[in-house]
Amino acid sequence: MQDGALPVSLGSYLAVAAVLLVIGVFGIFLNRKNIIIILMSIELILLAVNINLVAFSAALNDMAGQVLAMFVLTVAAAEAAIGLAIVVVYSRNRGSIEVEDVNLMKG
Amino acid sequence: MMNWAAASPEIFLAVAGMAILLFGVLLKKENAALCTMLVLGAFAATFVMVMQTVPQTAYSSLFVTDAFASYAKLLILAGGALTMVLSLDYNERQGIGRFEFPVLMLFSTVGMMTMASAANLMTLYMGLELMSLSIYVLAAFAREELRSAEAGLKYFVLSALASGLLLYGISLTYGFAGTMDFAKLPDAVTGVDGVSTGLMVGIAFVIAGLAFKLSAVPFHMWTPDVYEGAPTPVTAFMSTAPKVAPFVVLLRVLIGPFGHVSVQWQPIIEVVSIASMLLGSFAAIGQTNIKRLMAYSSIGHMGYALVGLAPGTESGVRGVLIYLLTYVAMSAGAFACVIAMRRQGKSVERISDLAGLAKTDLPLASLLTLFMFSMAGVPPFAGFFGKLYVFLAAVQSGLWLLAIVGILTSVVACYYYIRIIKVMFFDAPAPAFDTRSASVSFVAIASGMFTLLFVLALGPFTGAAEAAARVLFG
Amino acid sequence: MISASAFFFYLFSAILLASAAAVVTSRNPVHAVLFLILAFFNAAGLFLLAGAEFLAMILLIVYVGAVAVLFLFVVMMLDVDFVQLREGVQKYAPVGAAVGAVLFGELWAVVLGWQVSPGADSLQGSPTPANMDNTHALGQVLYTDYVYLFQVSSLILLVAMIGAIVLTHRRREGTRRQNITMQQTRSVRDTLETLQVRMGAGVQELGILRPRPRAEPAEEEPRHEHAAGDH
Amino acid sequence: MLFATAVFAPLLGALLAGLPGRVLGDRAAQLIAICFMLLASVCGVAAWVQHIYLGVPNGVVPVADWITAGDFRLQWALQYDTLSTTMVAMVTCVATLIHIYSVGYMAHERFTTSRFFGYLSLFSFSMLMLVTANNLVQLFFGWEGVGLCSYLLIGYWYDRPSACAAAIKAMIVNRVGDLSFALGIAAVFLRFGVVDFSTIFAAVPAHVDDMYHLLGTDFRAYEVIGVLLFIGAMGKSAQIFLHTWLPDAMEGPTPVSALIHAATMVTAGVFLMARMSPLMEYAPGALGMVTFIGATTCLFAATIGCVQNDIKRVIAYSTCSQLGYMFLAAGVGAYQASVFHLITHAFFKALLFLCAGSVIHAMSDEQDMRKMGGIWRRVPVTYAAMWMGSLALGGVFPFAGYFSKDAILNAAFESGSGIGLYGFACGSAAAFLTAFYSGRLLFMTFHGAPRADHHTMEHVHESPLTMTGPLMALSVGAVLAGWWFYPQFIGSLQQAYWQGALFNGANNHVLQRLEDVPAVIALLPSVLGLAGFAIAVWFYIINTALPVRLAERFRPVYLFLLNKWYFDELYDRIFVKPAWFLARLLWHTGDETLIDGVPNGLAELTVDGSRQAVRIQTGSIAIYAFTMLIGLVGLVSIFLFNR
Amino acid sequence: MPDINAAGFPILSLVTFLPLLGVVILGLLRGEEKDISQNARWVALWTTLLTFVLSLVVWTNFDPSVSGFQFKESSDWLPAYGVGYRMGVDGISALFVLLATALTPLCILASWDSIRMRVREYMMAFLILETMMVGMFCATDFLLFYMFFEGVLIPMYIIIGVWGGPRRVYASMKFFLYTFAGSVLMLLALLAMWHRAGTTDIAVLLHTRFPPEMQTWLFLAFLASFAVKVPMWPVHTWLPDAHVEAPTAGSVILAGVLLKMGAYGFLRFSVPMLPQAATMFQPLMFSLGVVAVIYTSLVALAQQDMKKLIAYSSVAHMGVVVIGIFTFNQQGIDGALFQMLSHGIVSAALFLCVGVVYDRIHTREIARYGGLADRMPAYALVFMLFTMASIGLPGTAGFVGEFLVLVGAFRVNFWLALLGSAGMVLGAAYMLYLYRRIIFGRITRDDLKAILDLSPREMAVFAPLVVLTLWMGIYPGSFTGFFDASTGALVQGHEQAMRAVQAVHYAAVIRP
Repeated sequence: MQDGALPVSLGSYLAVAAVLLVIGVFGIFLNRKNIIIILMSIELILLAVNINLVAFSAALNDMAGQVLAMFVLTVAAAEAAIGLAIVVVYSRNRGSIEVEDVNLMKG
Repeated sequence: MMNWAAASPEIFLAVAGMAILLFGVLLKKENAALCTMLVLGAFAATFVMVMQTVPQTAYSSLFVTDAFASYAKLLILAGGALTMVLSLDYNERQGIGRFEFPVLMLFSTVGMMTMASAANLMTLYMGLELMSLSIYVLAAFAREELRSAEAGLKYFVLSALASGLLLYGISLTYGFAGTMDFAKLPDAVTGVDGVSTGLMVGIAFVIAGLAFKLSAVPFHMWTPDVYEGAPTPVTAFMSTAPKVAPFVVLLRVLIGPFGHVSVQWQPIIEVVSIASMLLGSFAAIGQTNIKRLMAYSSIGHMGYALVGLAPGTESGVRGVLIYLLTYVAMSAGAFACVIAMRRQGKSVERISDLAGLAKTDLPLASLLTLFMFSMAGVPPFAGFFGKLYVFLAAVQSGLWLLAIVGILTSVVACYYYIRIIKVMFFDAPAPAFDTRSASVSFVAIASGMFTLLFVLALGPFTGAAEAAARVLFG
Repeated sequence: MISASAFFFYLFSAILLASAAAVVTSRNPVHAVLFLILAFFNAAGLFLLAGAEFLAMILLIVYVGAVAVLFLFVVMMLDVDFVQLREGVQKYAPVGAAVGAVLFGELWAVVLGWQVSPGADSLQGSPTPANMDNTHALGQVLYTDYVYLFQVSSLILLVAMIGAIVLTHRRREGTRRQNITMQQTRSVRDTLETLQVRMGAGVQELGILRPRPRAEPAEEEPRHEHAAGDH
Repeated sequence: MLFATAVFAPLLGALLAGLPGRVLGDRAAQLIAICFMLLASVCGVAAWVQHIYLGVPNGVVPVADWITAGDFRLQWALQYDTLSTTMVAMVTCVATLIHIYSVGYMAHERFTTSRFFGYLSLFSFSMLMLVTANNLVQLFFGWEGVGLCSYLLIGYWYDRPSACAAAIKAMIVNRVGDLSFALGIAAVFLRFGVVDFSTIFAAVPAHVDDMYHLLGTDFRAYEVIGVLLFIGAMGKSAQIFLHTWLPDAMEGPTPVSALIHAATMVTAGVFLMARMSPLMEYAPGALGMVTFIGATTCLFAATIGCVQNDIKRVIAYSTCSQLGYMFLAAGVGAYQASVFHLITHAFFKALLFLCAGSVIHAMSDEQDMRKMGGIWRRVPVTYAAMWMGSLALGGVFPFAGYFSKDAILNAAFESGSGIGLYGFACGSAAAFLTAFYSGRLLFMTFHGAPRADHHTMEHVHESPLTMTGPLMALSVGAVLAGWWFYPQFIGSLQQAYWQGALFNGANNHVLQRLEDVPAVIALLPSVLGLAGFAIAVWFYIINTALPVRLAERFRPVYLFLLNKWYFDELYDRIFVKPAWFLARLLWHTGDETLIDGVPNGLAELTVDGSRQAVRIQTGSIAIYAFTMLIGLVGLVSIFLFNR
Repeated sequence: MPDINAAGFPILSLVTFLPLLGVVILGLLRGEEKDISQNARWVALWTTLLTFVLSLVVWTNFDPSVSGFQFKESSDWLPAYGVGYRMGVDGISALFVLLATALTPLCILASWDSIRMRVREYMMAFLILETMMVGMFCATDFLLFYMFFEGVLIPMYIIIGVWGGPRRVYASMKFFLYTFAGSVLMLLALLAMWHRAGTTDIAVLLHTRFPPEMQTWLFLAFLASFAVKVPMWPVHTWLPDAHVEAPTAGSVILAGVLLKMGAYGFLRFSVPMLPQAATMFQPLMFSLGVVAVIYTSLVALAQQDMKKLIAYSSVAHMGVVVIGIFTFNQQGIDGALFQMLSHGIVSAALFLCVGVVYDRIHTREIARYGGLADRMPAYALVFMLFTMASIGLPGTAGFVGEFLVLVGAFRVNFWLALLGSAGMVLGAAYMLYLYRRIIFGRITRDDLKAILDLSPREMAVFAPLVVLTLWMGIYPGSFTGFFDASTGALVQGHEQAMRAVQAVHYAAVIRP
């Protein structure tokens, strides 16, 4: 199997993406500071996906991956916008965006 | 030549949505109710259009309209419409009556319909995102309220994580198969000896992403908090159509492209299903907030519906489709009753607020009783038949464990359902609720009639579900 | 000896991962945003290496230009007090690390043993056209085969727009605005009151100086009740 | 027709007198009941005469279908043969007399007596159904019917706790026997497939060697059936072990005692043995048991009778004892003698009870003999009647009891078996004791110095004619019945008389040998009777201090007898108390704690589980995300392991 | 195509659903609260009476010589799945239909004055209950049966919970959850049988042979459901609680009809459809039956509450029924059926008797009563009759069933018969003790001294029960004849099945 236009093996790309994904995931649940960092972690996850998609697209000689990556970018932007809007609303109400404070409802 | 006609209901709905948005913006006055009515009209028109669609594949096989998709879309539209009606009065009284609300619901519905018609993982993803993004906003719609904002935040963060996981799964699948087209995936899947690890992990991630939307255990954690915090019509909305769409997509994906590896994913579905049934029945018992209770209840219901998916048989899919149908009706009705819980201008949502409702408002109490019995699976109400069909499918495939756990948990769940009935009928009355509006009554009664009389129309509905299910099995 | 492109791959990757790690660990959110931007740049580099020029550019323009800046805006706007850091909740960290390690291990196994379905070559939906640059090729499928999804993505952006406005847009209290309709429909009766004044009576006894009941000003937005729930 | 009228007239009387009694009033109800009883007795006697003297043959009077269940079919039908007609005639006559007597006896009641007369008539009807049944189940119907009526009549004075207790005791002890009886019927059905007498009896010889497996051994089926039926009979006829209800039953009004203990209910067991004689004849083991129990009861009850102080209890124990004689006779195969004694006993025992009632009536409802005495002049008719009854009971020639008791003792002697001789010994001893306590009763009641208080003594008077009339009528029976019926029942005419209604096995020649007994044996009852009377005279007329001294000298024996061999206490210990203990234990520990504990505990467990289930729902986004991640890892792991 | 039945019209559906019409009418009532209540009573009474009269058509047109289902109706429901709306009665079920329709008007009458609160809803609940009960006995489709079987819970739950006594909440929850838990397992059995046979038509299922291991499981599932309903020891404790807390009429229906559903289920499903398993579990069923008889009789003896006592006696009587059913011979089964019918009448009447005094004094504590015979002779008489019927006095309804069961049991085993009939003695003990404490004795309390005897309305309630009790005791042929053919067929079918099994077994033994 050929790795298309990739400069290194497909596996390397995937490995980078996997590490990035794990970092992003860690960022979400180990973060105790503020919510915006969590939003950034989500961006990292989506970036990992995009790296995957681009790598596969190149490896498979198929445009679909890149198309999807583009849509993902679009969606990520939209998500960031809405996410930040929600954070703003929340901070207006709560006066804080600390992660540990987001626990009004439980049980 | 591009075949636009295939997506005409979606296109129509989206265009209508934008038109209504424009209308709302330009018309300066308080016009939420008017916009809502317009959106409902658009739904009705779309409903008719969906009924008239012919089975076809369009947009370079990204999009398919078949009986399965139509069934799901009709259900989605119905669920969306019912909850939309619920928002009419509630938003007004709660001071969040803004025209963006119905429009967002509309776009969310477009997303769901897209999911229902997805013939490609990309379509699935885009539909899912359109649906979710609208719901994030809706959940935080009562922006002055901390709980609503918190609900929006939680839902957003976790949902975004789930989308990320789903997307990662899609990318792995794509990387393995070279395609995201449902029609072509089976060729890739069957082409290898054994099953590729990458594909397996991909499927697992996809299932996880969709299970989040279904609020199936262990991806359910957001559900109670978000259900509680979001404005009640949004909660109602979340518990109806946005459960249907991911579910039908899950059915389509697992039965269609990954039908050949059903042996692989079956244990996952079983585990998720059992865990959901257990949690849904046990966790709800200690709840005091009715919206939280409904959240756990819907977790449990998704568990039951998954029982029908586990066997991966036509009979199972039919069962799921019927289950979803009855679930939407019961859920909409139950939330209509919750919305009617309003005392001295304030919305109340503790179970104890229902005390003695049978004395102060017998019709409402009767309707809620009906929904509770139905959810508990007591015949002859609609909920019973949903369970009947999925358990039948499980039994037919010899999945006794699922059937037994399902049966036993439904007894446990029954406890908290009839506890609500007990509160309404046997306890000393609390002060009466405010007069409820006609719209809420309408939804409650319509759902009630459906739940009550479903038994009479069992044949036609089963037929429709069967026709829809048959599509997936070619 | 590795090729230049491979060298850049490793370089970009290393910086990418390092800055990603910095994003999630930095105490100062502003730093985090800046690290995020760095990560995006390097990811764009990786895209370039893989031949996805258009995506790389988009990533820079959209992400760095818009999204990251948006983050920065919000961080600044909310004026987060970032010094304070609560401890004590890190008890989940070991478990988290363990679970993360398992996940990572699994992914690693997948990645290392990666295989592509033998039929994958024949299954491509839109094979990369030869002799065509990346942007061109992307455009060619994006507006034909994927037009439906393209439209859906536009809807997504629309929703994001509506959402952001709905959630954050608010009219400031205390700012007065002209309401022309109100001014024009205002009638004499709303403003003037004619009274029969008894001879010799003081204004106080007549009660003329009582404060006038103010007509509800129409321009005022109806107050929202904080009503939901019982908390 | 006559026969059916005789049976059903009392039912009609019961319904008409009992149900609308309050509306009708006392007199009317009494009149109705008595009229119907008279009608019944006339018809009953007429039917008997028809059968015996006019030669109307045996037959069955069908009434209606009853139960059908698969091959189990039976009818309401009346058996028309010597045994049933004799019994009907006796029952109707005695019952009529008691009805009449009751008018006087119950004259001073607090309530209307319509209820009482309704019960009496209903009782008569039940007894008639019992004796005329043509199948075992119908017999059981009558059997239970008399049980019910005895319950109602014993508890007639329902505001007395002792009466209520006695009524319940009677019913329950009887039920123990009934249970066995019902099992016996089931066993009969299992063996023969039918329960009506004629078919059973026809089929008896065919199944002689059938076995029934029980308790790990094979028994002959007839023995099992016989024993089961006999246990039923024991209950109804108050034989030892199931006799405890009888003395307590004296709580009822005296006419009731007469009806229950004399003529009817208690003899049902004897009747059952006689009725089943064709089957019993093939169950020698069961017959041995009958003999043994009968003989034992006979002596046992007599010993107790000697020391009791309540006038009615003395008579009650004597009844017990006399029933023992009857079973003794049945046990040795002399069914005819058994029935003969049944009939004579009916007359003299009814007489004795009615006399006792008359005395009680005279003594202002005093029943303790120690508070009587010296009244014989004031109540001459009663006194005379009591003498006749006592002599008959004591078996003194030529009173009725002599003939029948003599026959029984002879039969026991002649049976030739060891158990028969045991019976003879017990019977002889009992005959002596019988005479003794009869005399004791007479002398304590009527003779000596008055021991009642002045006030009571002033009111002592002879009873009205409605009471003394029946006394006189019964006296005639007590004197003449034995002499009159002797030839027909057991003497030379017996085969012509019974016309096959009673069955003696091919080897059973007991009746033929009755005349062959040595003269010593034949005279024994009279001798013993006279001796008993003599000692009674000595104890209670001549040397009245002697009994007291004896009682003190042999105090344990005296107490043992006075306390009725401690049967009540024993049963209380081994049945009643444990049952109550068990009842409470099962209720509180069994039901409330253990059985209810499981669902309640499960409910608690569920609620606990619920609390545990939501503990992870802390509201923290991090935890939620973490859970999702664990879930994801789990799913992936499942996939990988499942591959 | 709908079958033409003997009545010429769909009589069973009519009888089943006529009460629902009454519910609709009740729902339409308008006016003052007081008028609504009064009208509701009359509407309910007339509806139930009409239903009863209609059900008499079933009685008169029934052909007792035929063993199969009669008055069959069927129409498509889910034709592709072998599920249909199928109604029909045979000898086993026909009388229960009548029992249900006969008891309901009596319940309405019995609640005439005692229910003052929310009369309309009460009547609605009762009418719905009637539909469910009748439907359950008429259904010849398993799914339909199950729906009615479960549906009964709903109105009963409400009746106990709303109009019940002080501990009504506990009792109603216990009632619901206990029975629901039992019956969902039957749902599993239903699914399994449906899957196996491809239909839920009971007539077909009756002739479907299920493999032995499957039978075992199915039997256990059925047992879980029916044992709770019967109720059998040790799952009986919901019954005393439910009875004590339920309003009088609720207890009447509970004892009169609901308890029969479990035993009916045994007769309809467990025995004929699962002959091998039924035979295998015979000893277990006997043991439980015997334990029920002795255990609950003893417990009844110690009760301080009238209704609880009678409730426990019901458990004991139903123990006899279970023994009878599992004797697999015609006497036993006929006896069980008869016992069910008679218990339906007698225990219903006993609960009504309790209701009479409860309405007057408002307590069920036995110790509060005594000496009622003085003031209430008619009541005492009626109570006596039913007491005697309850302890199985010949000539009353109670005897025939108990005796036939005894005969049937004796054919199986001596000890079974002996222990199973221990109720004859123990039953007499607790019932007479109860009677003594309530009716006999001296009146001491002032409120009792002023107590009134039966009113004409109460007489009207009791009269039919008295007549039935005596009728069933004196001329039981008119009832046994009704179901004799059906039980005969049932027994024969069972014997054939067991013979076939044995033949196979012997063949298997001989071959190697």
